Amino acid sequence: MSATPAFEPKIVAFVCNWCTYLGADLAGTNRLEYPANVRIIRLPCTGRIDFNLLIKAFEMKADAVLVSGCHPGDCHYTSGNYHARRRWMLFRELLAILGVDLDRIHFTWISAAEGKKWQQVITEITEKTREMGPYAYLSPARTATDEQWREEAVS
Amino acid sequence: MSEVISTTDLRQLVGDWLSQGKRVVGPRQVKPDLILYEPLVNGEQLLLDGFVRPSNSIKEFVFPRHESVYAYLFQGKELDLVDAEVPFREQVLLAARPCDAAALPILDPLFNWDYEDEFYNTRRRTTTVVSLACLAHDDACFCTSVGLGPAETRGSDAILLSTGDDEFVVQPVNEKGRALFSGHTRGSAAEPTFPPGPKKKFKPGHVQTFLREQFESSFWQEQTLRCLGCGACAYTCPTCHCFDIVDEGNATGGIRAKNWDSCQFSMFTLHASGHNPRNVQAQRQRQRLLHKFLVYPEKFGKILCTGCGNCTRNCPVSLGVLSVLEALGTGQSI
Amino acid sequence: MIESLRKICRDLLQSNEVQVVIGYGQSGPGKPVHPVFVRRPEDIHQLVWNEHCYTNLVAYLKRKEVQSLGKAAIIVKGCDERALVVLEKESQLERKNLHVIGVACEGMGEPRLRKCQTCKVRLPRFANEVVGQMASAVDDSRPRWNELEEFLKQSPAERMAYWVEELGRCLKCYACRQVCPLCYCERCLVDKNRPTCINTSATPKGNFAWHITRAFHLAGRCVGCDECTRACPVGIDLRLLNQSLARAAEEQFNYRAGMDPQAEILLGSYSLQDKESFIG
Amino acid sequence: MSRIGVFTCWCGENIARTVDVERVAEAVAQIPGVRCSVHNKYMCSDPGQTMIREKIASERLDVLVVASCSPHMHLKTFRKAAGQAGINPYLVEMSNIREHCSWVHHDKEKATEKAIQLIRLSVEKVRRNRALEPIKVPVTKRALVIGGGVAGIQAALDIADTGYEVVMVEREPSIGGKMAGLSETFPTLDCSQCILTPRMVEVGQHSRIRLYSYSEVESVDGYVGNFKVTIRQKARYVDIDKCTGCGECWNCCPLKKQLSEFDYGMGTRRAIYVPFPQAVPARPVIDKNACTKLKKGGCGLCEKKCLAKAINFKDQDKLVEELVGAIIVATGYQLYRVGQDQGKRKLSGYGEYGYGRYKDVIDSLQFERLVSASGPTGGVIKRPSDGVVPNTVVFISCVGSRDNAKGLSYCSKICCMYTAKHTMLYKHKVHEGQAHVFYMDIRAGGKNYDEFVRRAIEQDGARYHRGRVSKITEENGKLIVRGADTLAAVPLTIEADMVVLAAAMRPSDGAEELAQELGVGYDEFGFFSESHPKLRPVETNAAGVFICGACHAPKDIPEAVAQASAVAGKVQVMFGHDEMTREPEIASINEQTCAACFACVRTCPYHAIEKTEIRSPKGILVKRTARVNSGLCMGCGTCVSVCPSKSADLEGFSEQQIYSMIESLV
Repeated sequence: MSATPAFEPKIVAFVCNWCTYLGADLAGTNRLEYPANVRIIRLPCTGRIDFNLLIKAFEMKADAVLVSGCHPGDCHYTSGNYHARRRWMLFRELLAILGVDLDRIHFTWISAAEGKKWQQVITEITEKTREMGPYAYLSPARTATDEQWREEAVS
Repeated sequence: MSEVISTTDLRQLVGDWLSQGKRVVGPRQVKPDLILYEPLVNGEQLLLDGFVRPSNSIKEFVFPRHESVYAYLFQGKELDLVDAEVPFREQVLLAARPCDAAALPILDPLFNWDYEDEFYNTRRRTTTVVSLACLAHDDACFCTSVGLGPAETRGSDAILLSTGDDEFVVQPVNEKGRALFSGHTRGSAAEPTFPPGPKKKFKPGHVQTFLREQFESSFWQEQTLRCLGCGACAYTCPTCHCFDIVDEGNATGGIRAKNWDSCQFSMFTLHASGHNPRNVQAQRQRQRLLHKFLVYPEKFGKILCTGCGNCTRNCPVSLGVLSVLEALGTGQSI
Repeated sequence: MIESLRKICRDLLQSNEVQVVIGYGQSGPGKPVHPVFVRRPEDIHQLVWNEHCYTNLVAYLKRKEVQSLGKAAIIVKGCDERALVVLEKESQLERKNLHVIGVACEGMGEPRLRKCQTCKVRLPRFANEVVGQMASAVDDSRPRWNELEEFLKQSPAERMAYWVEELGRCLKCYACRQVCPLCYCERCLVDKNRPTCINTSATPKGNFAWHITRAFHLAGRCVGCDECTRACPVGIDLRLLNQSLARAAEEQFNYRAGMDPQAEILLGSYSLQDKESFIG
Repeated sequence: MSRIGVFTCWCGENIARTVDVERVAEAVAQIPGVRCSVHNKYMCSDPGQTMIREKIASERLDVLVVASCSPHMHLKTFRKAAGQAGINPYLVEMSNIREHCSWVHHDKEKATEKAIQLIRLSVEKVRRNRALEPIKVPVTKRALVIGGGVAGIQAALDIADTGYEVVMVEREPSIGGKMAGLSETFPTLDCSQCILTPRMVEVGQHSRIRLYSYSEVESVDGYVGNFKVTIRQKARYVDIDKCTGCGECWNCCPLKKQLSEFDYGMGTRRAIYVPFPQAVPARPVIDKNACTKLKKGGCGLCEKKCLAKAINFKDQDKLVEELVGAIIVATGYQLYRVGQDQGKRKLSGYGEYGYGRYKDVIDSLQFERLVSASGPTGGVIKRPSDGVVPNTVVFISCVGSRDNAKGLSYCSKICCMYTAKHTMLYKHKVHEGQAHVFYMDIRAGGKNYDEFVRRAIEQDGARYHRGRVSKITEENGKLIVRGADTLAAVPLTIEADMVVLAAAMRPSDGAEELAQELGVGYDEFGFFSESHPKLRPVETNAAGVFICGACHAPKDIPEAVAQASAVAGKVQVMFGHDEMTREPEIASINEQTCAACFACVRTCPYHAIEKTEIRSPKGILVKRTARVNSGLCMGCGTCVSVCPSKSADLEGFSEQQIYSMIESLV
């Protein structure tokens, strides 16, 4: 590898198949440019997006996570997003008390018609995350018993 | 005539060791109501009196709760295996309770009988154990019942004995211990206070007979009903040493790690088929005692218990080895 | 009071209305109080009641060893009883197969436990019978979220540093899970591999994933008995995590787990009016 | 270990312009398990698909990733192609490197890097895909129609005329519903009965329609294609097979003063009666609460008069079972009972209008009967109190509608139109009379609707006052209507001879209970919920259950009929196959680890998860568990999220697949 490249945030987006994924498709169809930092994980419904997935994304060194689905009332499965909304509301409380940076985890509703919104959301998140720098989830690392924390040899 | 070190000097010495790059582990007041063996940042953190013993044991400094044994890396379609670095940092386990120190020679043969555990052995080699003779004991202590005592030196490289006057008689047990304190003690006529140990609460011989003969006894079910199946006893026990091997990683590679495990977990013996030979908690409790007092002694000649009482103190429902063994001795309900 | 408690239990055993009484026992004065399972009327003297009856005995209802003893009578404090309400909502117990003996409780521990200082359920509400009376009136006025609010005054980075330190001690002994009356999964998520959602290693990742999961699986369910915190051998203050979710449930959804048997379970229901100011 | 094939598409220049396809193919070839990584100008074209088939054979591939456009575009295409080459279609995944990559990024370096990562995600996912077979559900080609109003009739006839059997259940003694009682219909003023009764007769005589009148649905079991419906036939005390409908019985019945339900209390009937002359079936029923014989054991005159021996005083409710494949709910509406308790709903607004207290304050359906030529007054408008023809009639709209405080927040939609119609009908019959209308807004959207209202005002002289009525009192035989004209900003008091209230439309009594029995959602007012407001307007969340007419929301006759035909179309599509094929990407429960907390049962939007018990061969309860009904599951995966032990999982988006994807993001 040559010189250290500028920081490029890694953004993981968990999106529902019927609204936000199609919204992102529409952004493509309309050739709406946005930063290439986002990786979409397609799930059928926001109802399927479990909090454990978000934790895993941070463990895998995501710098920001986006969760997005159909607007209230639009859910393909009628109520998955309502269940998700309530879950996330509570989950954010837990993250807050743990001191997880809430600026690293975003929730939006983006419909299949909102290609423009997808573009804006991704651009904003990418820029904001780029400004904040890499996310060191679970840091500062404990030093007192350093040996216990010999983390994965791979980085 | 004995060699003594004052409390102040001992704390100073901790600072010296730290500045030499050694890791120093000793009892520390982590938060109100919680004393643990923890790595010390300075000598002042060392907690020397006013408590019976820390809630954890020193085993985790020679046998950590999580330890990578090797890493695997995908290089394209190839897989690279990378040996984990064997830890070699010098450490001093200071003011260890004799019941903690005594656990180490009990564990040594286990980590060397068929396969020499390089990680364990290296840590043992680079570790100096300085124990502190007990001045106090509580209802949970029973070192004397398993052949140990408050000033036991087995497993220690040196032992500190309080004179009750803010100083300690330093008694080296071997050259390693002598070297550690060499030049830091002074001669004194002070005599150490020898505390009495807890009174004997059972006879290991009786226990072994019972274990041999009463494998199917309803005793186990009766006495261990309240066990909720956590691992608090095993994880704070100086001698429990079971571990699990897990892989943790991602698409680029990962590690194979040794993690503590406990026979009290229902998953411990669960077969892939779904069958579980130890299907109820009583069988798991029986297993724990059987291993400590019969199987391990038969194999390695040593009881796998130092009477520290941690299992009783840390049990959410106050069920420890001692309560079961006492009941076994008296036939009374616990 | 203990005599009336023993009498009720003796009668229940004698009439064979129940086959086991799950209560508190003590091997002698000053010794730790621990759970006992009394199965014969003549053993009823084993039962005790004092301010050291910490254990939430409801946790035993999930254990098959205890289930196999037959129909049980269980002694509960007001706080413990809330767990029964949740379990019944979640189809984990049938009330007709359980005899509940409530005990009026002035609080546990000397000084009183944190949960007891703001307790509002000192008299069990749904028990088959309640033993004892309250000597003092319930003080409703004491704020329940002081510690939490105090903690939240710290910056996120300070909070994270605190938890890295606290959860760093976690041994993964799962005492928090095992004592919890509401952790009744037959196979805990942490014990599931393929895929491994939660690393089993006692590393920061593994410990955070575990404690986030444990707390969140109790969101809208935790009744605040604080048994997890009491059981932790390395003194992790899990109460804070539980409280943050309990407060959110109460403030956002006007919901307190185990208080109202009629209320719909918080997660698993929704309202069109749920707040979503955090969603862009 | 799978043998993975990755096929990267240029999409002409669409992808290749910003993604270095060749480099992508090379990089992807390095991923463990990838046996073949090739590219093609157009993967979806014939040559592209041929390439896929050839590589499957030559490289012995068993799973595939196609990196091209959105899966919404071509996943079906490639799954089909793979299927033709002998690979299970569900072992194919797509990477969207066009819409999500080449089209939205300009930096070729970054776009290429991203494309590689996106493909890596799919490779990790596809490795853990499982071969799935489409789920086949046998279909019973019979439909149940609940409700015999105009919507139910339309749906039943459409389906039956296609050649399928229909079971119709009607709660009242005759089908016809609300429409049968209307006088004329807007905006054409054609006679309601003239339109409807021939359709009713068709239903009654149709060889493929089995009509259960005076019956209700007791319970519903099963699932789409395979419902078992239990119907309660209420005791009618008349054997309708023996009865010839001659009328001897009701003509001889001495109990003449029973209030007629069909006339909404405006007229009377006997204790044995047909609700109205054109009833279908044209068979009488005995009112057990009125009949002397049934109450006290006397009389029995009708039995003696009946030559067909059709009267059976010992008749009892009967339960019958019917097997159907689809269920159509057309249970219609009822009016808000002004100032009175609405059953379960604690609404009793507008007591100040004196409905029920003053005989001459009536609701709109009662007015329909007064105007109807077949009504109790023979079509002469006579006010109920003294039979005098009213000279001034006040019509009040929005009684209960659009009122959060006292009534219901929604608009009942048809009242503006029928109120205009009422003023016209009144004017046509009472030429000197004056109609006044108090209204909030006039909503006359619809073909020829606004013209119709204008006609009422301009030609027939109805006076429209924009404003609410605050109180109605009775003084000296007149109804004093106090209101306001907000356009003129003056209080307004009208001395009326009769007042007609356009009461809000509400779902029929029992609609919520029926919705629960069917597992269909309903809103806060009790109206049935459609599956999707735009795309699935007549389907419900319960597969195989459809809705039409006013049980869904207030609507007029043309709309109800259109919806009914739409439902019939949906049912015909379903019945066009012997088996229904359902996507196999659905949820399942690991019954070994399920702790039976039933969080999934509570959250499943489709009621597709049920509580079950596992018993040993001897019948001993081993454990309880949740179980997915593959006939109902739609694959949203909400159950997976709420399952604490992850005993629930979703094919196609399994925990293993998703975690592998996340773990490949490093």
